[in-house]
Amino acid sequence: MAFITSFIESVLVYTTVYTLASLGILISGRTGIFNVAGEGIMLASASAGFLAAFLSGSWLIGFLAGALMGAFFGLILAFVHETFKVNQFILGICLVIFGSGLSDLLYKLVIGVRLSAPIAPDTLRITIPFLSKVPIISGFLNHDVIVYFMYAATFTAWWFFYRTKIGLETRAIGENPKAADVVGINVSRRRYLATIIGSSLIGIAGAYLTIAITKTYSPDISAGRGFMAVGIAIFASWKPQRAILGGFIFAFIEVMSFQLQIISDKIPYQFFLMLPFISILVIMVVFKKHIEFPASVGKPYSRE
Amino acid sequence: GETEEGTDAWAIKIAAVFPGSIQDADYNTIGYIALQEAANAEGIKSAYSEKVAVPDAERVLKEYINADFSIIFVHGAQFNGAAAKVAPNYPDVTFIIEVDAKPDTLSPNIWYIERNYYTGFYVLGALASMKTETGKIGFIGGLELPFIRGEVNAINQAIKDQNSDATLEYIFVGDFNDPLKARQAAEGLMSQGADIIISAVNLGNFGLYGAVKEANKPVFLTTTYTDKLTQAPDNYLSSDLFNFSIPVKGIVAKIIAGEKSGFWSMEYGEGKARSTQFPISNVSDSINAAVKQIAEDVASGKIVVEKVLGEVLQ
Amino acid sequence: MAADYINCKNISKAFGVVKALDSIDFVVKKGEIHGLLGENGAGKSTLMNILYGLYRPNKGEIFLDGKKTIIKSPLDSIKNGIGMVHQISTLVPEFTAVENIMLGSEGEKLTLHTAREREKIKEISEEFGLQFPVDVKIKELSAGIKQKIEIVRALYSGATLLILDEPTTSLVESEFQQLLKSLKVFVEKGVTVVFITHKIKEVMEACTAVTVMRKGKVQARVEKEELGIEKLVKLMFMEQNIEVTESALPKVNLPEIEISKNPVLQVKNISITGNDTSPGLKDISFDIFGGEIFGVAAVSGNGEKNIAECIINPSVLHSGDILINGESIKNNSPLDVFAKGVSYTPEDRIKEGILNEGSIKENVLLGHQEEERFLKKKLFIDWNETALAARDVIKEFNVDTPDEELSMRRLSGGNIQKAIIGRAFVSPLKLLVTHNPTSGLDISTVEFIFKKLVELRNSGSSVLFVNEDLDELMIVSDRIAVLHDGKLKGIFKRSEYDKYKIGLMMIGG
Amino acid sequence: MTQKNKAYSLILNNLIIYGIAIILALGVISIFVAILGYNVWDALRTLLTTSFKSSFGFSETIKKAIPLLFATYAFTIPFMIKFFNIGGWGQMLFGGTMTVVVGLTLGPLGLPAIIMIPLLLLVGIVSGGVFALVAGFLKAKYNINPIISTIMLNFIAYQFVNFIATSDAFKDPLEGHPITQKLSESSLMGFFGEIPASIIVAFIAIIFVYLVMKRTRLGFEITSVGQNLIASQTYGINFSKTIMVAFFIGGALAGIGGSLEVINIHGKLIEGFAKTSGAQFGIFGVLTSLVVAGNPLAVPFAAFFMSVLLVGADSLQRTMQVPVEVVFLSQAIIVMFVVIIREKYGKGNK
Ligand SMILES: Nc1ncnc2c1ncn2[C@@H]1O[C@H](COP(=O)(O)OP(=O)(O)OP(=O)(O)O)[C@@H](O)[C@H]1O
Ligand SMILES: Nc1ncnc2c1ncn2[C@@H]1O[C@H](COP(=O)(O)OP(=O)(O)OP(=O)(O)O)[C@@H](O)[C@H]1O
Ligand SMILES: [Mg+2]
Ligand SMILES: [Mg+2]
Repeated sequence: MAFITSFIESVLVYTTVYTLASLGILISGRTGIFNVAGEGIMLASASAGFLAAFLSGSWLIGFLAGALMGAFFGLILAFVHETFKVNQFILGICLVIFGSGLSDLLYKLVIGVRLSAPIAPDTLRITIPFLSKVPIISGFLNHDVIVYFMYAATFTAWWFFYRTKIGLETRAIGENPKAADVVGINVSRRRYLATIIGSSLIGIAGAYLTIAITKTYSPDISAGRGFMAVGIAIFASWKPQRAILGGFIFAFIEVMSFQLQIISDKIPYQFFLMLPFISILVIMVVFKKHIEFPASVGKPYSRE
Repeated sequence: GETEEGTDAWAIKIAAVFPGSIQDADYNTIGYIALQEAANAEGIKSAYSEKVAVPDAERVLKEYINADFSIIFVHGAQFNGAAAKVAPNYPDVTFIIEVDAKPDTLSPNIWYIERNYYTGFYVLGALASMKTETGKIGFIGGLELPFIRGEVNAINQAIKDQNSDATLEYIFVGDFNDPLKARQAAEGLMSQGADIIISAVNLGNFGLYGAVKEANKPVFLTTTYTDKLTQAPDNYLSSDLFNFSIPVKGIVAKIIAGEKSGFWSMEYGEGKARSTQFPISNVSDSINAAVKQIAEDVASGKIVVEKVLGEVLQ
Repeated sequence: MAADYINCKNISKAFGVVKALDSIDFVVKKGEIHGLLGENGAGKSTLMNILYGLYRPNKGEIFLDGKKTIIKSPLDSIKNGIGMVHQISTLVPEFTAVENIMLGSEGEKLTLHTAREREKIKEISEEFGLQFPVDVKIKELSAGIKQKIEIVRALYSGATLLILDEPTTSLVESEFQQLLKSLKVFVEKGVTVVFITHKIKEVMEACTAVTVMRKGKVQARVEKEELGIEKLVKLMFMEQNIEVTESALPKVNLPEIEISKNPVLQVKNISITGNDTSPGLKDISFDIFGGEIFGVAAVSGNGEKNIAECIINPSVLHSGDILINGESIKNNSPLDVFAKGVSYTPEDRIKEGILNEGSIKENVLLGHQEEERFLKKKLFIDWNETALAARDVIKEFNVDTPDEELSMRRLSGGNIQKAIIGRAFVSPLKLLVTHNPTSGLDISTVEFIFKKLVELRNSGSSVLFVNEDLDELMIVSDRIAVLHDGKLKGIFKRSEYDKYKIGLMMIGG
Repeated sequence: MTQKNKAYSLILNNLIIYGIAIILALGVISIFVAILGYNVWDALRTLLTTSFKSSFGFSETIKKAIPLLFATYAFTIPFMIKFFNIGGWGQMLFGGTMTVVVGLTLGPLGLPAIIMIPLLLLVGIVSGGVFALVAGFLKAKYNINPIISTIMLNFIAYQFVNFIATSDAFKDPLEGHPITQKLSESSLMGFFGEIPASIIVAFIAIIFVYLVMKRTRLGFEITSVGQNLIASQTYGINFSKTIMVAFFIGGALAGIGGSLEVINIHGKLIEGFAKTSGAQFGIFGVLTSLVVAGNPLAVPFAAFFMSVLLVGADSLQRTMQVPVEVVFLSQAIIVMFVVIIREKYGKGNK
């Protein structure tokens, strides 16, 4: 029991990273903006968030800085796309490269070369009376505040998209921007908002890497997880409730593959490291009927 | 600028090539410090390239050669192929490279630094077998490379020499620099009962601190290259320290004196190029003293640590 | 006389070098059902889109109810009581009718009162006589129903001026009659209507005033009492001489010719499984002979699409057999079928017919890519030969383009259709399968297409002419088969044509 | 206007567009470099002229341009059917790795170069192609978006490289990095002076891609499916076949790229071999392809230009000790300006 509880506890940490990042991607995707810059945003925010937290001594300021950095990237993406109708994909890849450069440069300018890494302040931990003691359940409820933020963000996104009119309208943009436009919805403004809000969630995921998980910055810390998040958003059919599921499944398999590596002696360890990626493909094959794309994702919209 | 450098072509200049970021507070940082110290000691000009990809190494080396750098410190064994390929064509340039075993023949313009990872890990292995309460020691490596195998074998030898019942579980995360994967691996080891983690990853270490701190029972860890006490003061034991300044400074002096080739084995012992960090944190005085004794015995040759790089012995 | 409700003054609009509107003055009076006529590309949609705020004019002013009004976006026009049903559906296919209609209106945004809205929508649709299923996803509904939903959406947001841009393109006669009734209700309830169509007959029946546009200019405004078919056609196509029938369609001469003894196409007891949008086909048999145009009449969504498609792609057959010149094509791929002298022009010319970004040349090759004539050493395409074929098509079919390198999307709808039909004639043709080839085209283009079909028939080949418009079918078909709910209800010879009887059969009567 | 005139005006238009974009981008980079306190003039000169100042700089540019060309094609060809192959990197890794596996396995047979080299290239083609085919197949059969499948396949390929490079059968036992033993002499391609012989293969590939995409029925079918899937199917083009072939060709080209890196540049498998300037060739390939809007004819030029930038940017770091990160920022900025200006003022090709 204790083993399962601590296993879940560990899985939830990575779930948080994947879920927040893929939520960020799917929120803008719901308005038709395919944000593939996740990797770059996570890196830049990991750096900016850490630096802010370290310099201010406040985890909260750190996460805010991460979110702001994300918002900045979202703003660039939305602005260049909406103004010049430049292909979203190419912008995303540019921003990946931009972010990976910016992250190290910021750190280099602020911290420089040191023999021991600076450390971020501790993040607020929240335990819930009683529930955080119950085996298994406590694996979900014995975490830092960002894990709870991730629950809240997922729920809010679901509520927003499926229980509010503005959410319905936002989904309409993703399916058919013209349909939204002709009923008087400001497509461009919604796309800006969604991209900026989404990107700041990705930014928080990036800051989570440094402020909460490693407590310090190291180059290339996201190591491709921003691209994984794109995969999870697709896997989730761009639905918040499935993004958290996808994040959890992927983190689960990732954590489990290390357990399996310890247990097994015969199989080369590289195959355990491949396991999460193979599993996602297999899961997608099995559930192929349930994978959908908002029709306008990736496409520019202009009236004339 | 590049062109201005043509005017002082006779001055000796040293360049270094680093695989990662010099701010990693780890392997690349100590390489960078070695470069600076060597250049300062001899009063020569220095330059470096960081984050050099393997396919770019040959080009970077040649560019430094074309810019009249006469000493090139190649920090990272992945570049040795490039250095070996370039070296014969530029007999006037001397290369400093890092290896884990002495090659059969020495190239006339290459200095070889032998890194000897295994000796230090013997001491860490002894420390771990004294400190563990669960009898389970975890080892986290990036990839299964010869020097990593040497480390695992040395730890196992130390456990045996201590007549300990402890067992060593080792795990590879596929990447020396991915903190999240290292953390997941540590969590895996801890859930199997490990209470000591011997880390042989680089940036991956940053994932370990959180893992041990958040463990629900006390877990301790050791690291490599630099002192990392501040990262996890309550869980940190010691580190297998490297001081590349000693060999690089020494070799650069010899090169300037005209010795263009040679083999430099990084010696183990207090104040030497390779050493164990003392005092060990979070252990009793008796363990501290016992481990210190072992370290001295290794340094003096009283304890012979076997160097087995080819495979992990069972 | 009623006051000017809309008054557009001196409106101009250019898209790049294309001058779509050139100093337009356009007036609609309160309570009118105002027809807007004009050939393809005359600028009708552009003008309406400006009124609706989707496009910004380069020049000109708009007065609503006598007040100068600036309309920057659809939001402005909706606020001013303008509603528009667009030429191309603007519903979200993944949403239900209720969800689509709810979108956009003012007020609370952080709640979703689906149940409340549903009731309101039902009320409005009853009031105006426009019923439809409210909780089915749009993508599962037919074009006619989507139309109704779009109209109700406009009314729901309080439109007092309703612009309908070619609403009848995919409606059959009976549906048009229904729409006509609704239009009358609208006017009674104080809604003014602008009605765009290519069918002059509909204008004659429905409209109380008509504006004719031509090449970006207003040709004339014609009041109800002066309306006449010949007059309208004349206004639309000044220098052309188009003869029209009393149902306001182009006149065609169908000479008596001898039809072949052996059937070109034999359809034997075929069945196709249905789906959301189609009932499929149930045990259908008929023969078509050389020298005849065989019409298929059906209300959209009764299996007519399957009839056209299964000949090109027989792999969809569930049972039965299809023979071309006596040979079974049951296991053939589309290219095999084409190789037997069959050609096809699909229902939706943009979605199914063309490579939008491709040149005319590339589009002409499509479907012929396996023919020896266009290949060198089986592997390479002979682009010179393709260019020759494309130039032939451009010449023969009057495609309005500088050359064959122009990309297809630059052509107007009518010219795209001409190119598609031209492509079907590139290689010797025994059977042309064509589905709604005239949809949305102006009379002059329709006349042209009819002539081509008749030429083909007169040369001894056959045409399978699947069409929604019964009037058109009756003009050019030698026989008409009626399809309802996937079943063949009857086949009429020319001498037996009876519009009422066939129409009734089409709706299952 | 005649055809020829049209072509000229198009080229002129493109030259002006790319010219303006690059000048603007250099302006932004200058501001950046100046803020960081470096000499702007030196930096710009280094960035743009390193490739042309010495035969060494030029050959290094070619050495980068070749793998980049193949990585770019790997993206470009599936992109013609409007699918994103993010897996160029993985396909390169897989192609290169399989080349080494076969090369080392057959090494002891002592086959002559005339057999070995074509054989190893074939291995690269087939293995890269098959690896990409997985994504094409998953799309055709299970409708799995290639973006997600190729991302996953990249991670898988990366582990596969490590597996081979550290496996007992192939590893170099003395290396402190995942590196295999050397391939036999007869498996290696030579150099013309400093220019790698793989340039011949690159030229063949350029001609091959041109012929296939512009002259063959297959190319026509691939473009058609990209322009309108439904119309293509209506007129007899088989979607499943086309997408699988397109992915296979893309992957095969990436595979050759990987193969050439191994048999012409490194002579063995080295972990990290398909990277440059800190990023994978795959990412740069995507970027390069999108810069020319997926036009296969423009790819060689774009790949060359990108390599000039990469080489120049690398030497910025070396000669002026400008942080390497500035290089990334510069690349992103240049590309962004190019696409913005092109989108705004480009004529398109028809
Ligand atoms: N139009 C709607 N109005 C109100 N609630 C809705 C509506 N559509 C969906 N929901 C609710 O929103 C949530 C998401 O619904 P949806 O069907 O899109 O996702 P899902 O159930 O995860 O997908 P799947 O059924 O394919 O697994 C569900 O709780 C559903 O009940
Ligand atoms: N978005 C656009 N971009 C460029 N040109 C356009 C655009 N919309 C319309 N045009 C051009 O403007 C002219 C008028 O087009 P419009 O759609 O208004 O004609 P229409 O009278 O509605 O024709 P139809 O009867 O075929 O619907 C045509 O030449 C058309 O090609
Ligand atoms: Mg559902
Ligand atoms: Mg129109």
